[in-house]
Amino acid sequence: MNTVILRTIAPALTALMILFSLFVLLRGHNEPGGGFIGGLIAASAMALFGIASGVQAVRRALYFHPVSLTGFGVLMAAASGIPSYVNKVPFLSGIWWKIPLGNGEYFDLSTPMIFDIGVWFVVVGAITAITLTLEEVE
Amino acid sequence: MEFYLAILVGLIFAVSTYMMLSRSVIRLVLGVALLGNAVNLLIFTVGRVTREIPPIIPNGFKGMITGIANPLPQALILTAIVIGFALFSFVLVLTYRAYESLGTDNSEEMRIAEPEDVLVSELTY
Amino acid sequence: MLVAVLSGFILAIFAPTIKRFLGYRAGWVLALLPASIFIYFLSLYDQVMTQRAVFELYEWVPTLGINLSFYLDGISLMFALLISGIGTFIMISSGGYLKGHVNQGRFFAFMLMFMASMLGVVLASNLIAIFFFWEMTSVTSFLLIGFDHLRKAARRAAFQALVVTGLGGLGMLGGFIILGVSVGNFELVEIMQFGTEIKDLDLYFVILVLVLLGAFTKSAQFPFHFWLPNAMEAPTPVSAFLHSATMVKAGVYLLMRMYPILGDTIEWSVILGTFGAFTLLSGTFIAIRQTDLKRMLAYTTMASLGLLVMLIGVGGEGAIEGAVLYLFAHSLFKGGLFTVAGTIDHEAGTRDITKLGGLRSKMPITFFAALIAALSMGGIIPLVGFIAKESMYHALLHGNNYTLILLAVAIIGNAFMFAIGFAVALKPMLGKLGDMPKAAHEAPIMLWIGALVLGICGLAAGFGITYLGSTLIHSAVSSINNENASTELHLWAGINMPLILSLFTMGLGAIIYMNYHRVRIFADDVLNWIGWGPDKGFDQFFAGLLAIAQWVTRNMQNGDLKTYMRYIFIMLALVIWVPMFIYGAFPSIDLTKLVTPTFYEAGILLMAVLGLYAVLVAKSRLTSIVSLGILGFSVALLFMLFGAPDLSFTQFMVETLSVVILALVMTRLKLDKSDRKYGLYAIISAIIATAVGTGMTLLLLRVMQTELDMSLSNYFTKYSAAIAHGHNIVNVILVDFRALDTLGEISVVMTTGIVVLALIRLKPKVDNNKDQNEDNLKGSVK
Amino acid sequence: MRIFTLHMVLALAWAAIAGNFSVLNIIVGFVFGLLAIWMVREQLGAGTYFRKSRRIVSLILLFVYELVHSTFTVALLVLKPKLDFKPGIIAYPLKVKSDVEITLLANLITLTPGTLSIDVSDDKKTLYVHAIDATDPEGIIADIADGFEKKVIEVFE
Amino acid sequence: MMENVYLNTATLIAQVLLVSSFILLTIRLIKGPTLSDRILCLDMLVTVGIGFIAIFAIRTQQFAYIDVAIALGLTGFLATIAFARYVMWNGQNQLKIDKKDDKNT
Amino acid sequence: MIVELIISALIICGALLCLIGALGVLRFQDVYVRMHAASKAGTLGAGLLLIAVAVASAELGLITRSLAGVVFLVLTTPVSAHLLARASIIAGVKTCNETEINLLEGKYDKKKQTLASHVEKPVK
Amino acid sequence: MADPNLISEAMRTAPTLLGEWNILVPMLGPLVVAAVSVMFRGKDRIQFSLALFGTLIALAGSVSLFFDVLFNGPQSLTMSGWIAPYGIAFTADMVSVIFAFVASLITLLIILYSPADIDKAFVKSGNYTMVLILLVGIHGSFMTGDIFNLYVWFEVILISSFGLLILGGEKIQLDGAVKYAFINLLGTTFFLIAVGLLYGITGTLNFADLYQKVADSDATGSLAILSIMFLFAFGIKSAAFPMYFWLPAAYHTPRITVSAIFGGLLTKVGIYALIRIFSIVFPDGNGAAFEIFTILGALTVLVGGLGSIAQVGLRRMLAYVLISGVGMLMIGIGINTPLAMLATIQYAVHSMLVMTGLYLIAGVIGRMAGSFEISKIGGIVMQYPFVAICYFGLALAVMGLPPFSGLWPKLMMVQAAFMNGDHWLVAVILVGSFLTIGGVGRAGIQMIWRGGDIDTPDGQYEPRGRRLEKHQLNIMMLPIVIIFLLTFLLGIFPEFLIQFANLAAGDLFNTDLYVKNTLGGL
Ligand code: NA
Ligand code: NA
Repeated sequence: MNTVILRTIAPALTALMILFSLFVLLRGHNEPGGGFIGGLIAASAMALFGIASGVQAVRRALYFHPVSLTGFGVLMAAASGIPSYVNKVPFLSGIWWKIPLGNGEYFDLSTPMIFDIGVWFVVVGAITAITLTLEEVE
Repeated sequence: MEFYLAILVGLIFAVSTYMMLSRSVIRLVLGVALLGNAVNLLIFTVGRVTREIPPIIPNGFKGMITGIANPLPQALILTAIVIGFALFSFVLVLTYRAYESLGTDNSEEMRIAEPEDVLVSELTY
Repeated sequence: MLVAVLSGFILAIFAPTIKRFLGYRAGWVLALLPASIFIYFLSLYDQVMTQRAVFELYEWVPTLGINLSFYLDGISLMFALLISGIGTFIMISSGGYLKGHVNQGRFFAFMLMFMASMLGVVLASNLIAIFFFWEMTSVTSFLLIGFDHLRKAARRAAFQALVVTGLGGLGMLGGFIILGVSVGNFELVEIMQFGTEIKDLDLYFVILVLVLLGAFTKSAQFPFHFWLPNAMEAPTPVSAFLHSATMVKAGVYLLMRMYPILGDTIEWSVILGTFGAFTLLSGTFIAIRQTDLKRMLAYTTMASLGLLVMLIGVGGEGAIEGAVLYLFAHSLFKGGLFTVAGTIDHEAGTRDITKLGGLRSKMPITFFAALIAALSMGGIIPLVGFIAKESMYHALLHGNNYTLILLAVAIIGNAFMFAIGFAVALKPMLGKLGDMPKAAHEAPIMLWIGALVLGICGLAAGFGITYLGSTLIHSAVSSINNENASTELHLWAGINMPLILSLFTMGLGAIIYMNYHRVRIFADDVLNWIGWGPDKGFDQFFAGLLAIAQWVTRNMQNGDLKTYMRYIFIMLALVIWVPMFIYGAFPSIDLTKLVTPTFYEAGILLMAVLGLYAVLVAKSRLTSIVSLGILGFSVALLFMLFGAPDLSFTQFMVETLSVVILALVMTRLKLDKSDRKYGLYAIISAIIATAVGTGMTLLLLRVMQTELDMSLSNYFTKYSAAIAHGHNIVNVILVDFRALDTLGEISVVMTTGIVVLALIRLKPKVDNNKDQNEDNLKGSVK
Repeated sequence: MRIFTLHMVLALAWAAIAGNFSVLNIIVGFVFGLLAIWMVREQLGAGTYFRKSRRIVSLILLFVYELVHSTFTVALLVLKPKLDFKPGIIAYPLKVKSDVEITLLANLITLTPGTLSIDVSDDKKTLYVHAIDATDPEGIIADIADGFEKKVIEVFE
Repeated sequence: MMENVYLNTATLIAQVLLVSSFILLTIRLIKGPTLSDRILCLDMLVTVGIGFIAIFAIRTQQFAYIDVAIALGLTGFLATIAFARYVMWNGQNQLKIDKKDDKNT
Repeated sequence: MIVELIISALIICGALLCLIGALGVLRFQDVYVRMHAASKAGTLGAGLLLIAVAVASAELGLITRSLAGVVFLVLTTPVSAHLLARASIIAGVKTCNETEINLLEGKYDKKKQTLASHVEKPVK
Repeated sequence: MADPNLISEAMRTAPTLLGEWNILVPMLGPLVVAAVSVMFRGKDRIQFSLALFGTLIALAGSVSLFFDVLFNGPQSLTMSGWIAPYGIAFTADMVSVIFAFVASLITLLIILYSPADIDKAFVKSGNYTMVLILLVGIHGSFMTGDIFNLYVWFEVILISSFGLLILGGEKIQLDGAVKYAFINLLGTTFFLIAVGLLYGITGTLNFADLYQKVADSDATGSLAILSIMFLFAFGIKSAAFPMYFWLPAAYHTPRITVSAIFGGLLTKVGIYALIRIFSIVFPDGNGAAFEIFTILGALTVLVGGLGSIAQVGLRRMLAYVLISGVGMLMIGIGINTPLAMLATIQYAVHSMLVMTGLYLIAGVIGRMAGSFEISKIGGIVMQYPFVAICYFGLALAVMGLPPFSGLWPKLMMVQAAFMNGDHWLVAVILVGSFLTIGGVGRAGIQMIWRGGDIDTPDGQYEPRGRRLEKHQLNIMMLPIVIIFLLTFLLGIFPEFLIQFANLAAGDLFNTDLYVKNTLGGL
């Protein structure tokens, strides 16, 4: 929508929402949140961005086609089941790694987390694809 | 509490059904949305409700805790909500395209796939 | 025997190729197969005579206890010989008759397959195998009748044949299965051992009717006869094969086969006798009205079949003997007559009996063949037809009052056939030269050889009847009766009652022949006066079926989504309410034990209800959408109140995004009419909606009366943090315990993305309004 | 901006030194950083940085005050038995130029007593404002011009 | 749940007030009369909802719910924007619209 | 103890403001006036409640998040009010009868989708 | 790390062998390929190769799983390392693998046919991806041992079928899709409701666990309602009377390959679910379910048969033939004897193959004649005798006439009905078969034998449609010929399939085996 006010404030809000979305995504394992909700928030951000600044701006900002992101997300989620194969456990079994950060601390990486991030990508990609496409219909 | 929720579920079902018996496809879409709510609430209710305590294990706690809400129906509903949303988006856009293409959202006027003359009128060989 | 049956099918595959190399002469080559099959069966002759039967068994469907078993006894041997023998000549004559036809190769293939199927029917000894080949004959005869497929009449005739024999086949299948299941075996040999047990079955009558349905449709018994004359649309060799030796006889064969199993009961005699007699009379009566040679023959075939059925119905050694003899005779003379008719048609260019005449001098050999055949058909000594007639009269005379009526029927029928037989054989030959499209002259050997040989066979059979009677006929009769028969046949049995009746028949026939024209006019008038027949009836039946089909389809599938939805929701209401009543599965609500909602819970419930009300009363769709927002909002709050933050979260987000998408879409729609509906429809909808809603509530309450087993949730709770390193159990379920659900779910979401994109982006370039279906044909390879 | 970046770097440096990247520690670092920059403000030319900060704080305080004030004004109107005010749409001539300023001003106006921004004209010279009591348009315009707009201009100058 | 009397009473009163607000807003939503009014109600409903969640979090000491409130604060606004967009569009294209049906146009 | 009192006060005030806002939305004459009630009372009310949470939860993460919530509210509410008001004007939603002046009347060009600036009349 | 004792009580400790992953391959393979093809959306060149690749993986997985199950009995793998019934189990028995194999094969054939039918624009819009996803959903449904997971796979199938249905965006498609979408959406929703309520009674979702819990439950009334609700929900999916409306409304509208996939696979998944649920969850019908099966099945057979007679369009007619076949399957499930289940499975396989073949050949015929309207089609036997032969064979198969595959299941069905004392069903099956002969036969006679259009005079043959290019015809005919040969072979050597179908039917009545495999001997 062509108003100065929305156009001006939307990028800030979008950025905030994306940030919040990532926050919700990453802490979902222990608190309310996770890939779905995070993805939905990010998708809302994209929708807002699209409404305020136009579809092309969003497309440029995303760089990848949103649908490709969904494909990537599904691939990522499915791939998170593959380490199970190596570990001789069933598909999608949770596997946790402690990645040393060098200062004695560890970053907890796990297949459920990768899975959840995949979910995030799928939700963001698909819903953004839908809203953007609807936005730009003649 | 389940009793009241069950009544609400029934009410949503009724309204949804009524909407889905409309001619307007848009109303059907709204009926679908309502139906989704009804089903989610139904599964939620059927998993028995507990007030206020979410199924989140307090920090540092690793064992069995009691008194929390039933997590499984929640997970199922979460899945169902997202699927429901996806399908809702689809039928909505479908309705839009049907409207755009057929010029109506009145299902009575949507007769292209099944026009009157699809039936054989006489025997031929 | 397996090879004998299968070789026909296999050769059929190569027939078109052979034809391509050899042209019409392929007929000679292909005839070698039936000929060698004939010889093969002749070689088994002694074995059959000595052992009474030859049996061969191959496992076919062991799981179901179905074998591909073959059983060669007197009756099947006789049929096998007739089929392969006559088949040989038909193959030859097809070579000539269809010379130059583009699809001759295909024709050969069909004929061979047909022959092989027929062999299968008569040789198979497993009920299911019989059925298999039986239906194969239906299919192949369908192909043959519709061979001249560019003519509408041929297509109709083929369809008729398929439908009628198909119907019969289905009935027969039912009968066979009931029979087989009842006795616990599908092997004919075994079933024959049961004796009267089968006739005592409760379902005996059902089995009988169903099996008879198969036999009667195939054997063109009234009222299923109509397909047979129409089948004359087929090329003449087909007619000859179908109507003389084979397909139509399959029904007779079946009756003979079933005689020891199902026969010799009151039901059997009455049904067969009545239908047979009626078919005989109506067949001759209709035949005499015809002017087309082939149609005349076809109706007499029907009459002959009636005669045979009648005789089998009467049963007993004598009648069966008569039936076997008549069958044998008929195969020979009818095959011959059809071939003659075909030859005349081929040479003179017409089959119209009113136009034909004086061909005797032009086609002497054909004339000779025709004459012998007609004599046999008329039952004139010394041809085999004569003996057959004597034999049947003898049997009918020595029965009861009922058989005496049938005797009278037989005499009248035979007299007519006498007249018609001569009309076919002599009318075109004698008198002055008719006004024919082509200048006829003697046909090539390929055309007349069959008729000639068959005629000579008939003659030979007459003279050799004593030998034949003690061997083949005896064996056949024995196997039909399932006991050793006392057959003793002689060409001349002295002057006795049957002979007198026979002479009476001939006299009557001669009178009819002399007044042929008058009788024909009379028959024509009568039938015109009746004005209705099974042939029309078939069309009427199908028209009726079509009307029902239209009615059902139109009412169920009226193209209106609203109707469909109504059906679905009525079903849903019934699905809940009916069993609830039947099982008394109503919830019992203890009002004292109800947990009172807190005021804020009550408030939010109230808000939800108000939202629903708003959705319902909203005049515009947009108001409905906004009101929907209230409901979604309330539900999200409810989730929160009852300990489901993730759900609440998701619900809020989804609600928002739904509204966004809805608004985006609504922006594109120019909805200009009120869609409110009033009156009866609204009331019906409201009733359905109420039924669904209350039903759901009651069901839900009922379900919640059971104690919920929490073991799954307890497990998740117990191990969520301890093993899966997650404190939010819901999330752990989603990404770990039940991650596969989520994987499926994101597949749904991903697909929705591409589907919606395709839906919006991919539009037809030219939106052709006229014939949408055509547009789907545009695809192409680039 | 340059100084703000420095400020962030200082805050992060503090966290790194402390070996603790918790939010609390970063905030502590931020406060200490502020102190450090203030010490060397002249060398850095950070005077405006502090002036601006002060102005921002001042704007926020004004806003909070106006919000509370406006809420009570509206509350009084709501609770008054008779709705006897005269609403209207007035045109506010904008002095601020940039989109950010306009947006900020418009939003502030919305949250303050009796006014609500409706739209900005395409030439960005007029802000149409709905006033709950439009009996004195000039007064409202003057209030805004002396209040929020002035402070907004100060912040962004 | 909570030992403090003041807080307990306060949350209780607050919940009554907020639920009353919900109902009042819902009534306005049903009454309309224009679509804009209804959208406004929905928007306000979301705002009150945020408050409701906040109180609920305090009352139950389940602060996890706060994230829901934040998300609502961020996205409730989006629904309003989308609706506003529709209303505006509808205003711009009221060519064929039957006014009897939809009062807001 | 004092903390609890503060929280209680915040809660009561916030809830009361929300109710007033809702009442305003119910009572006021037209959508534009209602917007005043919704945007001011609603925002402050919900904001106070979020602040109450910030006070009540001793955890830093929660405090920051609650305050972030307030900021989000303050950022978004005026924008949605502006958009809705603007849309209503364009859609032709009438102002109530009591309306004193309407300088927006006729300023929107629906075909070109532009909004003209207000030209001051010569000084009285 | 977590306490080892805890792990051993909650999780599976035995290492997962390589072969155990086999059960995943038919589902996971196409999913991964589909995800990749989504990432390369718009690159039409590689889409086909990816689809072929994905389908081949699924086929290979199905075949290998088939042998695995054949030699080693039912296979089960519980996902995420948990133990059933807590984790989601995939369990494959003979029923699953037979369905899976045929589904993979059919999809492969359709993919092979697709280049002749599908435009570049369609490919770019994700035609092949949707087919792959459909296959994912189908295999997921066949393998899963968890009822909620089944719901999820049903949704996967549903959304991809929506996509395939609307691809192209013609008016007729959109109209058909509206009806298809709403009714099918209701179908899955009712399924979900039933799942939810079933959980409310039993507290579990795993089939094997449900088997035990339902048997132990005393909530017979509620369970009876639920069993009928499942029947209703899957009845919608399978297009049973009186819930079939969506099928004739939509199946004639999309591209022919899509019709073929739908005709061959979609309704059969509903049937599979019915078989599964009524063999494991409600093995004794819990009330009147089996009677309802037979009644609805009978009505479906009749309505389908009548519908096929009344249609003027080839594809519409096939839709009704398909419905009639669904009725047969319902009857088979309703009779619920080992023989009936054997017949049902045999019929299902036959119907999957033949309906696919018929739709594919309808594509050839339609392209040739330029129309799907029977009255506008003619002279096929003169233009393309080979096509005519194939149609003829498939028509015979669908009519249940020898020497093609349709005969045997019909025969077994009649036998099963009779042995069960349902004499009226014998009549229905036979009448239904008769009606099909009437419909398919008459249509075939007109299309194949008649000279040209309906008004073409006797003996005059005027080819009306465009002549197909040779290589295009070859592409289209290859899958059809394969199906033709298969149905022919199954017609003369029925034992080949019957022995496996018999094992499958045995598995269905040997529920303990399934339960033991899934729950690991609990
Ligand atoms: Na989560
Ligand atoms: Na807001």
